[in-house]
Amino acid sequence: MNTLNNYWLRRVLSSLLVIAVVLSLNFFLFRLMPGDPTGSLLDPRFSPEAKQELLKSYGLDKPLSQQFFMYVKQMLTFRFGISFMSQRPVWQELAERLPNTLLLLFPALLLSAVLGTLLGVAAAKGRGRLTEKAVLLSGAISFSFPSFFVQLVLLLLLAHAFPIFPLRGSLSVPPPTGFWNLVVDRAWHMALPIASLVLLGFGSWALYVRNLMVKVLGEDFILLARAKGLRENEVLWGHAFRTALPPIVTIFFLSLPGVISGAVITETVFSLHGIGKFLLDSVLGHDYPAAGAAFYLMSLVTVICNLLADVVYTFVDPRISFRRLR
Amino acid sequence: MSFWRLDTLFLAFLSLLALLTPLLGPVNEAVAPPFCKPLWLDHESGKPLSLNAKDNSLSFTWESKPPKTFSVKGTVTFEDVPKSASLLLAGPSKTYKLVDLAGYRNFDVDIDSRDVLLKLFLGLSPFVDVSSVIFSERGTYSLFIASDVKAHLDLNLNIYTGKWGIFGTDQRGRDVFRLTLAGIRISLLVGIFATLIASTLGMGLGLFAGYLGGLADSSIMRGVDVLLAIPTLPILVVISGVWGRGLWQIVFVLSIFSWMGTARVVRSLTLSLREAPYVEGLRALGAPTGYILARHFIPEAMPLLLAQMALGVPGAILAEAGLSFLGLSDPLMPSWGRMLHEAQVFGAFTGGAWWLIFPPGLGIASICLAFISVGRRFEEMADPRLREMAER
Amino acid sequence: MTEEVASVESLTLTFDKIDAPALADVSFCLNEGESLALVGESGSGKTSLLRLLLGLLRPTRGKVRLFGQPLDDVDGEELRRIRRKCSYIPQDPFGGLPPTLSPLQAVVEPLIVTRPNLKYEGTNKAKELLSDLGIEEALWNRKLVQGFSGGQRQRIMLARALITDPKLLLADEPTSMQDVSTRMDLINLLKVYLKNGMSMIFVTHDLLLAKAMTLRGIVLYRGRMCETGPTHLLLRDPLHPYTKALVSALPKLGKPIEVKVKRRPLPVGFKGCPYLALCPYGFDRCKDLPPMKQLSDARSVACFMGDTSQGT
Amino acid sequence: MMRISSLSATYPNGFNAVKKADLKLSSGEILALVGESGSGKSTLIYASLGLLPKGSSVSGKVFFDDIEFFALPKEGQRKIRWKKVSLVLQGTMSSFTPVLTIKRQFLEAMEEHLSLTPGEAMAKAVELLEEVGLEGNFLARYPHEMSGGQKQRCAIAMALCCDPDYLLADEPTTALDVITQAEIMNLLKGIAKRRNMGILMVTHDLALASSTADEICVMYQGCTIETERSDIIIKSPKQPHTIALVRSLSMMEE
Amino acid sequence: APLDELRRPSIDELYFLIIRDNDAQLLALEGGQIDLLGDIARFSDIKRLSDDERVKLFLAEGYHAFFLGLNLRRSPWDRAELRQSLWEAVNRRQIVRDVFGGYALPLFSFLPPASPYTLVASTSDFNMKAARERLRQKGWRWSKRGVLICPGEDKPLPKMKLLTPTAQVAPTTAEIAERICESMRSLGIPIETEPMDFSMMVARLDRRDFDAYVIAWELSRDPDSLYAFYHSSMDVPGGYNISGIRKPDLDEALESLKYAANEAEARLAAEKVQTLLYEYIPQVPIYSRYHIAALQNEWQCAIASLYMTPDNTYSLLSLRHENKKAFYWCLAEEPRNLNPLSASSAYEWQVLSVIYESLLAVDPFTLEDVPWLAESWRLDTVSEGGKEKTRITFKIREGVKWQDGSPFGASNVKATIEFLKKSAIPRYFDSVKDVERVEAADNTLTITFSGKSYWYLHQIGGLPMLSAGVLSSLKDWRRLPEEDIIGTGPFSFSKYKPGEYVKLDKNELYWRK
Ligand SMILES: Nc1ncnc2c1ncn2[C@@H]1O[C@H](COP(=O)(O)OP(=O)(O)OP(=O)(O)O)[C@@H](O)[C@H]1O
Ligand SMILES: Nc1ncnc2c1ncn2[C@@H]1O[C@H](COP(=O)(O)OP(=O)(O)OP(=O)(O)O)[C@@H](O)[C@H]1O
Ligand SMILES: [Mg+2]
Ligand SMILES: [Mg+2]
Repeated sequence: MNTLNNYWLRRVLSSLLVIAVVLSLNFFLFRLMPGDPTGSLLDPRFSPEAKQELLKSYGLDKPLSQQFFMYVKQMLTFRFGISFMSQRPVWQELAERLPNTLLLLFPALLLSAVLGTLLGVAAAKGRGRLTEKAVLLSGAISFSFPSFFVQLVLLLLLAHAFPIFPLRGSLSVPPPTGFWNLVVDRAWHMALPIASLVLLGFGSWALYVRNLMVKVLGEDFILLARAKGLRENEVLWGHAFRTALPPIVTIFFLSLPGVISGAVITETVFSLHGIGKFLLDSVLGHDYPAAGAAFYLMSLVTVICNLLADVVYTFVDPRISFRRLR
Repeated sequence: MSFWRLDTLFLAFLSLLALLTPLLGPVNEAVAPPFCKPLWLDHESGKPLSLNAKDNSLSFTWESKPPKTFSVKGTVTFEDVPKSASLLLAGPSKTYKLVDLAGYRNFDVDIDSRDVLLKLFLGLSPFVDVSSVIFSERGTYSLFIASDVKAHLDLNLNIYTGKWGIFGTDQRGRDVFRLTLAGIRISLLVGIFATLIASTLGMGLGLFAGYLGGLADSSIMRGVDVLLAIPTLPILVVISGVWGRGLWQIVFVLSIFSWMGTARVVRSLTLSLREAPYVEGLRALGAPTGYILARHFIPEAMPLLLAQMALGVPGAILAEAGLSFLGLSDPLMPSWGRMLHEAQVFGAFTGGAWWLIFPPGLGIASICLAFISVGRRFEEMADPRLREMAER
Repeated sequence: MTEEVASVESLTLTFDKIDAPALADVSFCLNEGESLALVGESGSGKTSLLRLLLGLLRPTRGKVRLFGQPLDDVDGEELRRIRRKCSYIPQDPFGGLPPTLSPLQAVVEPLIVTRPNLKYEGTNKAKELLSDLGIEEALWNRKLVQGFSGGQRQRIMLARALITDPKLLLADEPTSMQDVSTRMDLINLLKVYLKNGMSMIFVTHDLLLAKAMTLRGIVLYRGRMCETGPTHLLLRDPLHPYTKALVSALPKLGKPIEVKVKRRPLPVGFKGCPYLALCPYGFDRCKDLPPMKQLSDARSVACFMGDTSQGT
Repeated sequence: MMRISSLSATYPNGFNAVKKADLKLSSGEILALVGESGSGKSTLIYASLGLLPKGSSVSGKVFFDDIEFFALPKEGQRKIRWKKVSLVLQGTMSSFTPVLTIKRQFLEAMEEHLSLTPGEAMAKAVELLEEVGLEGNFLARYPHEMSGGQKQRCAIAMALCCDPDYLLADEPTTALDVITQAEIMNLLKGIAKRRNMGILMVTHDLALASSTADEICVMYQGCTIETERSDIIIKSPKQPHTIALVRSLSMMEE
Repeated sequence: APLDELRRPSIDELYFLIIRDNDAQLLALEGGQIDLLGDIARFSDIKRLSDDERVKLFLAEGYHAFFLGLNLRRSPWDRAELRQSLWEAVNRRQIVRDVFGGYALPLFSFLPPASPYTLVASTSDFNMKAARERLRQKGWRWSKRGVLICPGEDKPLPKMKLLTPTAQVAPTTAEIAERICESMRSLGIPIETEPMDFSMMVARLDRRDFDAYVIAWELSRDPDSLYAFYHSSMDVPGGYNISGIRKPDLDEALESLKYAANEAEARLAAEKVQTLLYEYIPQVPIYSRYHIAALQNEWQCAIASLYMTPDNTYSLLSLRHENKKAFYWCLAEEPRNLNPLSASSAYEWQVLSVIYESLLAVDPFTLEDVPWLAESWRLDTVSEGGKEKTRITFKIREGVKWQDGSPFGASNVKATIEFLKKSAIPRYFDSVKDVERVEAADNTLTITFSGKSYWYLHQIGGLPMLSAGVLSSLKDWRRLPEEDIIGTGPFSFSKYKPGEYVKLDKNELYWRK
């Protein structure tokens, strides 16, 4: 018990270290990047004095060390300051975008994981049969197309040629009144982006789960489970899938932070107001406070996800021990 | 089970093409007007014409549907400064004044049916297609000068049907077919190398972390955490700013930022595998760690790894497309990802220019499919459980 | 002078979640050329003892020495060097073999690991061993995942252990799934090795087999040693009530087994003789832990019974 | 009565492990199946419950009472398993799902086949565990936290949990010490008599077989060559292979 | 004039729908989700829309100008003849046709074609032969590989880079950069593109660390860009004289342009400057894009001219629809910052310009000044303390109300100007820095400037008017609460749903009836 506690203690401490490293990396990387925030405000009528004025008003004329301390303080107190570009509190910017991104990515990730898993299990179950071939093929196809290709085609087809879904955004303009109408409207708007992400994403899950399952299904304990007269579903899910679960869970948690930054293209194509595009814009625009905060949050999410992956792993795999082998 | 199946043959064929593509010569040069359709697309439009008017006029017949564009280029020299002079194009029933030459002794003519100024000069809306107006009829057309002084002209009339080659041309007038061929090499190189490096790294570090445990584990995994947690985007921007955007930089960047997932997955596999009795038996034998990892863990992890690799190659090819999307790839390097991206940016999707989209799009997809299929066969070779009907 | 091959001293092992120790206060010493039988109740810590001996587990308390080296101090290459002199046969033939290898590969493997230069001869030797152990040639190249019977697997594991000519063999019920005649073959084979100076710790439930294979035996009960001595004596003249029960429970051809066990409830956290629960005798003194008593050179027993005979 | 008639089993690789085997197991009796290693005993058991790997071919008939097993639809076969016949696998060490607790693995079988409340099921599981000499708290353990013998006993307890009419046990006591083994054998015998359960037990221990089983069946290279009352077969084995078996055992005893 | 007939808008609700993706914009227009789409750049879109019955397309010359910039501080660009040859070596027409399908103007001037001050070049068009010939005559040679060798040197020109934004940010610019490089190479200049992140490129330019670059500007009606681009005082780090041209005669001409006392003087000076520029060619003009906008056909009475497509405030005042009262206008970027004091992007101003108004406006047909919040004005040059100063007197329109109901008057203008000057707000820094004094009496406003320049009129006349009440309660000019977005314009701010839309409502208090 003691060793376990120790392990988690060290694990949390080292996560903090990771955050610290990432924080400083973030800061210096941005300043390392050639260019400055006034670049995006270029206007021929600005005189050099006006430009200097601009830098000063952003506090960018101070020495780097001083800027660094300010930055660390901001990050640690979660008061991210004012965005250069929008002149609004960065918090506000993040807060208004986060729900959109989460509403897009969580269902998409979850659905593609669930769909992929279902298909993967079905393929493993129908080993050598048509189901397996179909799953393998569809999985491979799902994986093989560039995302904007698929998304644009979907948009053209289902929002333009056959206008079943809306073309853009996460809400009708003007938005409907009444809570339930809003919910329905939101769902209707998110359906196509989510569906496209699921289409693009389920393949890798299916292929992966199928491999794991095929292996597990060859083990002796599956034989016993069958001999126990358990329902085929129980054998498949309760035993085989349950045993294959640990790596699946790890992948799930690990893919969480990755998809956030990968959302840029989806957000652009479907005109969604989300974090992905915000990240890209603030980096390109040298919006230090905004980019810094966004990346800080992303790092936090990543670190937490990693930690969660480890925690959940120990839960789902009782065999695990972190002792050092000799 | 034979190794030479359709997928392998396909990949071998592609690799051969990739080796041969340098023979194509420069692919980045314009060969025809932009956005030409493939030649085989519609048979109704006539043949392109290229005529030279040496004397006063030029006659030709146009017997098919209107061409895509036409242009008149060259010089007109008058023996004296004309008071009234114009270049005319006469159709079967109507004559169009293309340009007013009055007041110039030498005139460089450069007219294109796309020019807005020409449309306005003809009294048309700037949004009509001049060539479809002028060539709306079939019959004899003539190009001539009407002036009060004698003129010498050296004019070239070119009529383009907007068709070229097997896959048409892109926005710069490059031959899409040749670009597609050249793209194979880049896509294959990037895909294969980036994945190889990333999976080797991920595999090695994941194995060591998982198997050794303790300090090795935590330090490697913290490294992974840092890499996972640093936003890749600014790093990509910085790297491309500092080192440039060549092929190998892309490979490097892609591999450096994609091995962590593999490492973690391999590590968790290792963690559960290392408790297996037979591994314990091997340790009891005093087997070197390297041996255990190489002989048992790698084969155990291989299916997983090959699956990841099979998915990784397509992933890298697609990521390269993504990097092109962010402008972080060499514009002179015609990869498929880049072609797709350019097509998208220049409106090929809404413009219905599917001949620009499908060659690279289906190319990527077919390469990816082939890789996945080959990867699966490798998996089966490495692990009999995936191959045989071992299931009860 | 015979050299000490392995020794343990007041070895104790407790697992994280479980109160009762898996091993408590076990000490013994094994000399070169000697073979030792470990018998005992199921769950009494035999497997754990073997794993401790190899340093695969770390003891909660106590010392393990292999070839004179205390295992606590060594690590890495040093540890592996020591381990290479040993062979270990895990108890589970179904999990104990690498699934993706063929029998031939699996048998050659230890040689590759310990003495890579012998690879070529290794294959021949492996073939020899496999055919000695009665694995047909047709099976040599089939992958293990593809189905082998339990007995076949056990024999492959044995071949795997023997191919390196170990100085010390730690065998965990290596013949439990063999039929009688194959078992005889295995015993004969092992005896050849023993004659050539191999030491062995042999975990078994088959007392007859223990007698046939080893000169000395240790009887374990609930993680504690209750009796040690020459195996033939243990079988002929058991002293500890548990050993007695074991011997009497031996199935004999044609005779029905008669075991009458009456369990006596013991209070939670009972610190005395662990066998009290089953002991047909049972004294008040047994509420204390009986110490290991040296009776003669080779024999000791942990029971107060000897004392009672002296009139308490 | 369970009856296997001319059962043949061929593995996907073409190996014919069981050849026209015949077997009869009466309720309330114990039948020991002996034979050299690799003779197809385990295969016979798997085959009779339709548990061979996909791609294997099985011919012949298996009757449980009057039910012909292979004639049943999948669902029917499933219902018979464990409820009517249960199984102890040979490799009990790796026959537990590694990530589930023993409790879960116990309960699911009972949930599937018996209509017990969870409380009753737990009580039954504890009772069975105690009968095989394990404490009730073993239910909370994971398979890897138990010794080989403990797992084996667990497997036996689990096989008994649905009160099956037939028990097919593949070397159920190999990892047990003789006392526990004797206890278990007594237990099984008792249950066989009391509940009129038929037990087919694969073993290598002729002595054990002769002392517990009513009948002994000898298998050789996939065929059942001899079936006889146990006392008779020990005294006067007929088939040469049986003779050799008995002889080697007596040799051991010396 | 049509401007006089403008009334209160018939549109009740004005939505700016935020759609960033080009394809999505097009589809939204076709699907009827937006009524007006401005700034259509891809000719495939134009072609597609021109076939569409439901929309009407408009085309206007704009203030867009695209230049190939050179670093005159470095060899070989310090040679005028090379730059002159470059002028002829770039085939602008071909670029315009291929990249824009004809929907752009080849640019032969240093001011945007729509600017009233533009002097059209007499310099010749694409002529590679002439370009080479000029160089040969000046002593240039070509190496065996066809690379140029400077007169007096024996080594061919070194490899150079042309800075360009990435294809991601500016696909057409990147494309054109490739083509320009090709032209330059065929002249014998060894150059390749170096695409980079836009702000990184600006930093390189600011540091003067470049050989050549391409850049697009959105210029203005006034020729003030000339001074910023070509005067030697602007050749400081971060200044806009990026090419680094320093010519005394040019400086002199530019100064007389900047400090011209009236329009006539300005016109003359501008002509002089451009003549000089045609000789020096500090940068090579390439093209100017037409503004192209699409409007749903059902909307009538759009105000559009040769200079303006209907995406302007005048149109919004006059647009009529049979039964619709809500108008949807596409916004191609997020208007991150709806604060007239710090907003900088064109997209932000797309919204703000219908909320805020200024003293003067520009006639869309003639590009002349027209009275707006000021009814009339007068520009004088006065002598004060021995210095020539400009004094502008505005007569402020009466009856104008702020959107919150309070009256607008000269004192509000004074407050605005003084606030801008006091706060040194970068965007308005240059416009108000010369203001010496502002006096407001009744509806007359007198502003005295420390210098003499005709352009003060436009600088002051273009300032957005801010309510004195809002200004007095403002703590930090960078942060303007949403409820303080109050102007005098035809529409008032109602709601901003980030990422989705900005909604404006008709201003019932608008001063037009
Ligand atoms: N999946 C399989 N595929 C092919 N052959 C197999 C498979 N499983 C077992 N065999 C072979 O079938 C034969 C019979 O195996 P089985 O397991 O029935 O033997 P057994 O009588 O139970 O032996 P033991 O006493 O050693 O367990 C063996 O020769 C074995 O190699
Ligand atoms: N990983 C573990 N976690 C907790 N308890 C364990 C673990 N491994 C073994 N034990 C317990 O330790 C005790 C000794 O186990 P061990 O495997 O050494 O027994 P054994 O003597 O080999 O028994 P058998 O003859 O049944 O194999 C048992 O009571 C077992 O339950
Ligand atoms: Mg054991
Ligand atoms: Mg068997």
